Amino acid sequence: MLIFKKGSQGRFATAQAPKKVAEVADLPAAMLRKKPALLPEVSELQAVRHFTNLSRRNFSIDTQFYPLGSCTMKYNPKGAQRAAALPGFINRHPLAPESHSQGYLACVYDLQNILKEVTGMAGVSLCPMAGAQGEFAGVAMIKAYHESRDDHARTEIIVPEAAHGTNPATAVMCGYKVKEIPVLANGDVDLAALKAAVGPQTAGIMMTNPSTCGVFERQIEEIAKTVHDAGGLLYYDGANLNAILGQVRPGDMGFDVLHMNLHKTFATPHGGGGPGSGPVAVGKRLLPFLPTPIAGCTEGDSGVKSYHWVGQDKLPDSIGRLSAFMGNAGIILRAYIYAVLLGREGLHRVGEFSTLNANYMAVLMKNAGFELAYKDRRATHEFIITLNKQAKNLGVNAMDFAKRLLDYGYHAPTTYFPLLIPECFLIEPTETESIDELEGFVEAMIAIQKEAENSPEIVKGAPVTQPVRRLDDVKAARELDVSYAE
Amino acid sequence: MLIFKKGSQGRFATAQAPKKVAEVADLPAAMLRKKPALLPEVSELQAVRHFTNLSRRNFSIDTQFYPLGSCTMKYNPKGAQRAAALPGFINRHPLAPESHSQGYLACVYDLQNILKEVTGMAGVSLCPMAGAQGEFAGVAMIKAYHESRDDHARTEIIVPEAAHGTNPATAVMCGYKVKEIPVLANGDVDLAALKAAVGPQTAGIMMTNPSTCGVFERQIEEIAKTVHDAGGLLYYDGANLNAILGQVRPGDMGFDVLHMNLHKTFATPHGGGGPGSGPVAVGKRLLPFLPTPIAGCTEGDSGVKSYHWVGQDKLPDSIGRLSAFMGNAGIILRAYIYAVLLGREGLHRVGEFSTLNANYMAVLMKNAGFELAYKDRRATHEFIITLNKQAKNLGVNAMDFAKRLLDYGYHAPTTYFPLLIPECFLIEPTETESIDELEGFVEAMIAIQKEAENSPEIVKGAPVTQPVRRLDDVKAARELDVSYAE
Amino acid sequence: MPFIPHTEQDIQKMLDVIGVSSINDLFDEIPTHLRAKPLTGVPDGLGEMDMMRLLSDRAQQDEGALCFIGAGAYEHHIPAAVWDVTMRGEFLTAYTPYQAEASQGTLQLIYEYQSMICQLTAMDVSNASLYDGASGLAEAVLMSIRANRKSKSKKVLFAGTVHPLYQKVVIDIVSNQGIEIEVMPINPDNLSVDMEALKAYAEEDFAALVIPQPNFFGGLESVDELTDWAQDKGMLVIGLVNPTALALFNPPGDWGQQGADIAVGEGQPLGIPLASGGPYFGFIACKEKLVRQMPGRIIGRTVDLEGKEGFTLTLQAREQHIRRSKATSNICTNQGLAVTAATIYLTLLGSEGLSRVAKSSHHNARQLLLSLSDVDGVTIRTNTAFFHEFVIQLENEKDGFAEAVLGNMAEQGILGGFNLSEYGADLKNCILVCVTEVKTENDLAIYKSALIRAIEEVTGEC
Amino acid sequence: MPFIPHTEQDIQKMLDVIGVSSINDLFDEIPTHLRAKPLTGVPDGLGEMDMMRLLSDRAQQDEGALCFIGAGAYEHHIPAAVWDVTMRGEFLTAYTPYQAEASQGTLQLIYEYQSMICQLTAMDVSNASLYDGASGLAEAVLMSIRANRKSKSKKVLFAGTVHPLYQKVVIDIVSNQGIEIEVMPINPDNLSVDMEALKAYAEEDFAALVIPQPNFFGGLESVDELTDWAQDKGMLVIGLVNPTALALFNPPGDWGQQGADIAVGEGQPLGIPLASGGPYFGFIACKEKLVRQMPGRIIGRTVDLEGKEGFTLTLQAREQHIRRSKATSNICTNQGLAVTAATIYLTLLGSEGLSRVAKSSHHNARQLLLSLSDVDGVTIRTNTAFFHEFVIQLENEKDGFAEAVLGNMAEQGILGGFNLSEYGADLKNCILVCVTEVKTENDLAIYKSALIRAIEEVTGEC
Ligand SMILES: Cc1ncc(COP(=O)(O)O)c(C=O)c1O
Ligand SMILES: Cc1ncc(COP(=O)(O)O)c(C=O)c1O
Repeated sequence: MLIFKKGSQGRFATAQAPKKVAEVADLPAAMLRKKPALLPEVSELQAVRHFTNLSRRNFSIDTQFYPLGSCTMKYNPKGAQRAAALPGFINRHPLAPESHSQGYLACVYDLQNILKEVTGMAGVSLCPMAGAQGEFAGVAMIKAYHESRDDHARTEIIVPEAAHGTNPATAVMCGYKVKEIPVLANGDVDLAALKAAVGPQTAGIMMTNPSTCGVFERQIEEIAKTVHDAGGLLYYDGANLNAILGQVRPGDMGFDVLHMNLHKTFATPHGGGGPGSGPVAVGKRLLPFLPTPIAGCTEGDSGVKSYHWVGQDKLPDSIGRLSAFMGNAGIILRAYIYAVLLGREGLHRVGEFSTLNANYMAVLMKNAGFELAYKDRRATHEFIITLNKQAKNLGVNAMDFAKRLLDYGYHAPTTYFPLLIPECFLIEPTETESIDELEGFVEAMIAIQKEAENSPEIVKGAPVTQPVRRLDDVKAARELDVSYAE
Repeated sequence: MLIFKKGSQGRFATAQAPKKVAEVADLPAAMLRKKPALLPEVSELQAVRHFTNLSRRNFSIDTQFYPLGSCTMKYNPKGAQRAAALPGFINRHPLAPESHSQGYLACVYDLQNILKEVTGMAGVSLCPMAGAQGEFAGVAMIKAYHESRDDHARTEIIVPEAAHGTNPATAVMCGYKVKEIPVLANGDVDLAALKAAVGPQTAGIMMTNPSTCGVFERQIEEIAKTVHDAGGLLYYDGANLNAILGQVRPGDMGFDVLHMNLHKTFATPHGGGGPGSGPVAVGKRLLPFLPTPIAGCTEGDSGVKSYHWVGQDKLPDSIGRLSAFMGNAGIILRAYIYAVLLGREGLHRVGEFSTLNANYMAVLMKNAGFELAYKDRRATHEFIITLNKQAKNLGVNAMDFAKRLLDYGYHAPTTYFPLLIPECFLIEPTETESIDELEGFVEAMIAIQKEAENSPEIVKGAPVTQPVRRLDDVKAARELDVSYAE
Repeated sequence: MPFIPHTEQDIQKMLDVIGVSSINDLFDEIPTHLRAKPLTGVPDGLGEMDMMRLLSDRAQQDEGALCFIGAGAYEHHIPAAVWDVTMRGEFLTAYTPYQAEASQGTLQLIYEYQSMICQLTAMDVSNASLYDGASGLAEAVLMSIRANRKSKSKKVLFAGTVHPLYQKVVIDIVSNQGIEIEVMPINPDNLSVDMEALKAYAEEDFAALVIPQPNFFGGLESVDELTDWAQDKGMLVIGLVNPTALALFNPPGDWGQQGADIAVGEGQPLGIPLASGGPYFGFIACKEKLVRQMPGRIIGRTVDLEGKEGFTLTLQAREQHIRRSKATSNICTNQGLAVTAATIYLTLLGSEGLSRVAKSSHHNARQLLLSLSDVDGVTIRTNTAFFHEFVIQLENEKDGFAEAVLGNMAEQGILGGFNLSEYGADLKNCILVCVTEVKTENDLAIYKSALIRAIEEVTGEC
Repeated sequence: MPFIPHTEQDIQKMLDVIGVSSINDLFDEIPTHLRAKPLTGVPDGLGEMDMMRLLSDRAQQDEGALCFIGAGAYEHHIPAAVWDVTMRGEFLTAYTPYQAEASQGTLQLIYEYQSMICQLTAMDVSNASLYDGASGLAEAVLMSIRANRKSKSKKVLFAGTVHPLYQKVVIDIVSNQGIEIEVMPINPDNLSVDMEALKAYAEEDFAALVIPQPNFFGGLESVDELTDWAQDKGMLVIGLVNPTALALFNPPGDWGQQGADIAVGEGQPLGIPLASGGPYFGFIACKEKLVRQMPGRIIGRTVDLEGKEGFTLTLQAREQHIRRSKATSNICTNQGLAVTAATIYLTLLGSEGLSRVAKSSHHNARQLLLSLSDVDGVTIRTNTAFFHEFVIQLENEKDGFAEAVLGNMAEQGILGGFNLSEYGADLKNCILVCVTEVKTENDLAIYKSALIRAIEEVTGEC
């Protein structure tokens, strides 16, 4: 039931608002609101009970295995949450003077350095507020770079067809045209097509490695050479960084700029759709263009460090500002704390164990008769299966399997992405899941396969254990109801 | 699945223990533990997921209406929780010097005064850690009082048969014999029986008013006179104080000593079985015997208050100490905060609205055909229905109704208590529940009644929506399994 | 291995099943010369206890000042229940609600949020959030260009009283698409839009006009007049609003004859802590007819196959994961958890509660303004109706005087406001001061005496 | 009305249905002259914001000292996850699990808790908790009297090294039933049980012997010898133990030939904050044969009618709500939430983790002990193996010298330990110092210099 229906106008059971109604007679009556907003009017108990019960209608990492490919649903250490909520952090005004910001600035500065090291890049800005904004910042820097060289002919960004939707959308937000290039059956980019595509109009290419196909792009050096030779730059979509943490660095692969999803690789919680944080890292060429503000540090004679903000005044070619203040500061803190907890050894292990888990699951799935999209390839931190045969032969498609998994207590993997693999699951277990969970998931898949063979209507009718059965999406779009009215 | 089964010996995935193993070679090897305790060995994610999911298998105030009679399951304001967890409170060592305890002591002192006012008594000690320990303290004071007067003949405590089990159990813990007296059909104590029962052997009587029958004991003054005339004292079990907050005070009714359940009347959460807090309040006669420590206050010349502990050194006749330190300090704080939030008007409203809610529900139930145990009486903050007819005629008893309520999303009321009413529900809605919840509950009862009439097996087979069906209590007791072993 | 549950036996078993002899072998498709060296630049990991010690030390450095800075981020009382419930694992650690049936909690909550935003702004449709107020304004600008079919302009007109940092963010974002922002002059007499200057734009074609309410200086604009003027000229009107103020002042949907077309703003005041600037969230709402130009996620109410009410992502054909390069925006992850908190905040306060917060904030701000009016060397620049911020000017005309005074106050433990000196010749040594309901009379008295002392001391030094 | 959801219409409707004209009428069975006057002694209610301000001010007064007091309450690192999960509404706001089917979360958790306590103590059965360690010891004493069928004695023998506040609590509780406690002397040379003195009790009949490990002074007792001695004499043995220490030292179930009969102790070190002394929890465990004498709740594992595993309150025939005056104790509400935290704490640490905490605490305590050994005017009294507390004596023999030194240290922001001067002639100006894993080397250095300074200053003053 909607909270509005639990409300009752005229109830005023709040202890949260000021007790007294303050005098505002000085304000011109004409400017005052006439009809009050119809907010719910409930007691604290009603509010708490309503939203507590709503929360119970969610799957989440804290309650379920959630192997959503490309999303890196790993465990978010509670200590990071606790430390980021310390009063000194939580109450700091974004425009507080540097004298009252040394603690926070130190964390920002340290994280910048950790991310530089991890990516093998020359500079980092933590400003972007999510992956997509990181992409925006990155492509805007590519654009600023070409323009700074008076190279105005570059109007095109190349994107492999398997790319995430934010990549082409971002290119357009930066004023570029998008050229998609095909991916080969083995998961690697079609190099010939790329070679044909590049030219003086090429501003750059956006890709991720491992790619969204769950395999490592083996021709990365040749791709880099091809694009660089054509005068373009290489953008690395860091959504898949988890796979290679401590194993191989984007900077070493030849990328010029990248974003990271701290809400993936650095274990900051996803919050049911954010907030995230999408820092950008750049090679030397793009350093002048980083978005601001950035944290800087000077060491005094006595070795005491003092931190300051670097704004556009000090970085005049910066692509500028992406948020009113300094991005998703609290998420940045949590990511820093995660890095502090893991340290060098721990970050290295992330790549190792996320890859181990994915490969183990992939082999188990294969042994159980499921079809891997790239059978001859090593899985990275994620892998793809296709349920094409099941869809064709049994009439039970990937969506059905996904919904049925919910009944088994597992969140479904990413479905129908990347678009080029029909009826696919993109499965990313992450390093924080135990072998028991991995095996449990595979067993559930096997059980569902049996159901699909013997009583497909069970699978097609799933889920049955959730708060609702399958929803009518068509009605949702046709009879648009996006706001409650009395 | 038990957490032990999720564990895996040899896993050491904790970030919570010290990173280094400290040297302890100085300790004699013979004293060191040989076989490590078999604790679960899991990662933080496994622990969080396990216990988060366990929590989801509970009913609670934050998720359900929970009209458990005698337990006062009202809303626990989150602000009290927040304030009680402030670092200054949470980190204060119980033996910290008074110089470093002024903040906490001020809260204790203020709460003592508020409770004095609310109960109409002369002195308060917050030491007892739950209702039962409050009873113990109270009866021990009665005993100390008689002994201080060299009145050693008083060996008996009188208890009405409807009393809570802790009352007789407490009397015995204080070295008394228990004499139960009957309750009349109208819910009042059998005064004649009381008069026959009292004598020089009477140390006192333990009762609550409103009684556990959910009615106000109208002869309270005569009871008081009877017991006092016989030389006994009156103990008030404050479990039902919620009913009369701001309406009538135990001190004014003639009680000499009482305990309060802060985890009931003062809205501190029940925590799945505690911690609670059971302060005692006394009239003048018993002041010297209060358990210690108590907070005291002196006002300096400048009007600055300074607080101190009053221990047995300053209160030599005190019955002494009930805990190593000072009771359930954090619960005391929460109760104080609750009193601060409600204030005079708010506390007054507690009695009013808890009574209004109970009477409304009682009438709705009666109108729906349910049988009230005391039809001719006003309900207090709780009331009793008996399902005796349903049990006899339909073979569906109070237990069945209780279990079926769970399927309807309501926690069951207290069942089979007080013992003198067959097949009873003791229903206490509390003041923080809305009319919608009350009506919803009654509707559920009506629906269950229909089921009981038409398809009783549904009710007898309930619950079906909970994590388990009805449990085998006999097996639990016969094949005792109270500790996991590998 | 902190956070990694694998035992030695697990690893061995897994390697055996995979058929490799070491974890390292799993990376055999990566050219060897590309394999990373140990990340020597990253320090050793710390246990949770040591981490807490390090972070506590750092947090403590930033603690304790009494803050009178607003300028886009406002300190309000946040009810304890807000974050207690928001931080429940099921809200905190869920992903974007792609699997609707397993995400009804988040989905229904966002639907309720959308409804509340529509109520507050008097608009028809809200999305599920944008990153923050400033980038949200950029999205509103882009949206207005797409949506205004009458105008061919790639230009948007801004009141000069829009927050300067917002202006910068919008320009930095939208100029990549060749969109231009034209900024109208400020009337220095009342720190509001110069209504006389409107005439200058009579002939030009703009896709939209952005009107802030309250404006950057805390003052109220003549929103009805501006709205009518702009809509008459075929512009869309974008109202940039403070959500707390919406409980007190006319909402954008009621501005002028027809109401603004888009309302956008910073959601932080609704239960989100200051927290160094984020995560906050941007809210955006519009008239029904513009819904297909809306960026970001929208949740719709529908039914399941048994006819039971349920909630789901809808109108996804606007979004990047479906439309890719043709999407209304590239936004994917938004600010879900902050929205969760705001929804609970609004529920706990209700309409009357929010209005008390607004009134109390205004009242307290006005008390401080009044009390400062007799301070030597201080001129009150705010002379119109205002919300909870106002402008004072230090009369000493030395360069950097305001900065020095603010520095002195900071040493006294008071963050005295936002220095406006950079933002226009007329604003030299001006300070934007904010007061909300959390400040007591005593706090205001402390402010006043700290300011007096700072002016004296800084004047003395010069 | 804060927290009360009734609207005027609701109230009217309810009164109408009930058939009265005002709420006041509902109290018509209360004699009018008894009706309470307004509670003038209670102040006006505060809104949450004002309440937080008041409480924050008060909390701040008690904040900030570096604490080296132990004496029964110990500062350990508490993993963030412990209370994050414990404070979930479903744990926090549930009642005692009377409706088993709707309380499986709490019930299973307590079963797991019982299992962990059995593991730590090497006992067979644990209950669901008692109030705290001291009152728990009183229950253990009462239990031993009931359980020891061989002995008719109503006397229990205590090692003199049992925490003096525990001794007091036990006496104050059990003497109401005419039970006596006899306290053995302490050997002043090693602050342990005087083994020579045992002979004096050869002829007397006691129901039980209480042995602390570590003892009040932090030292380790000869638990094997004491256990064998007592059991030979037909006593039951009650081990009073620190749960952290159990990861490091022999558990009571392994003491002597047959093991102790009952283990009891304060659970606070297992993830519970110091918090002014509570809520903590008492744990108690025993050999299987004593289970029917156990006080308080016990959870058992069973199956439901479909054979599925489930958990329920069991052996309730020991308890007050069934047996009333014949119950093993009057305890009803116990310390459920603290037990929840402890269970999560033990799960997060595991056996190796807990043992590291114990080792690190011991190690740090020993470092401080060693570093203080060269301080002028200080004698180290602890000379046996110890856990994480030790005793120093200030050589200045003035009355109240230790108190003055501790007061001086407190002014320096250091709570230097627990003053033992009251607890025996031999302990004049002795201080019990505690160090756990949370202290850094720097903290220890600060302690030392604060102590030196305090001794100097106080000596100077005298
Ligand atoms: C491959 C890839 N790129 C980019 C993004 C966009 O990141 P964000 O959602 O943080 O904007 C995602 C996230 O879903 C992704 O998986
Ligand atoms: C009437 C009555 N008396 C006493 C008690 C005992 O209180 P506690 O559980 O806090 O020990 C209760 C609680 O159940 C009760 O209902």
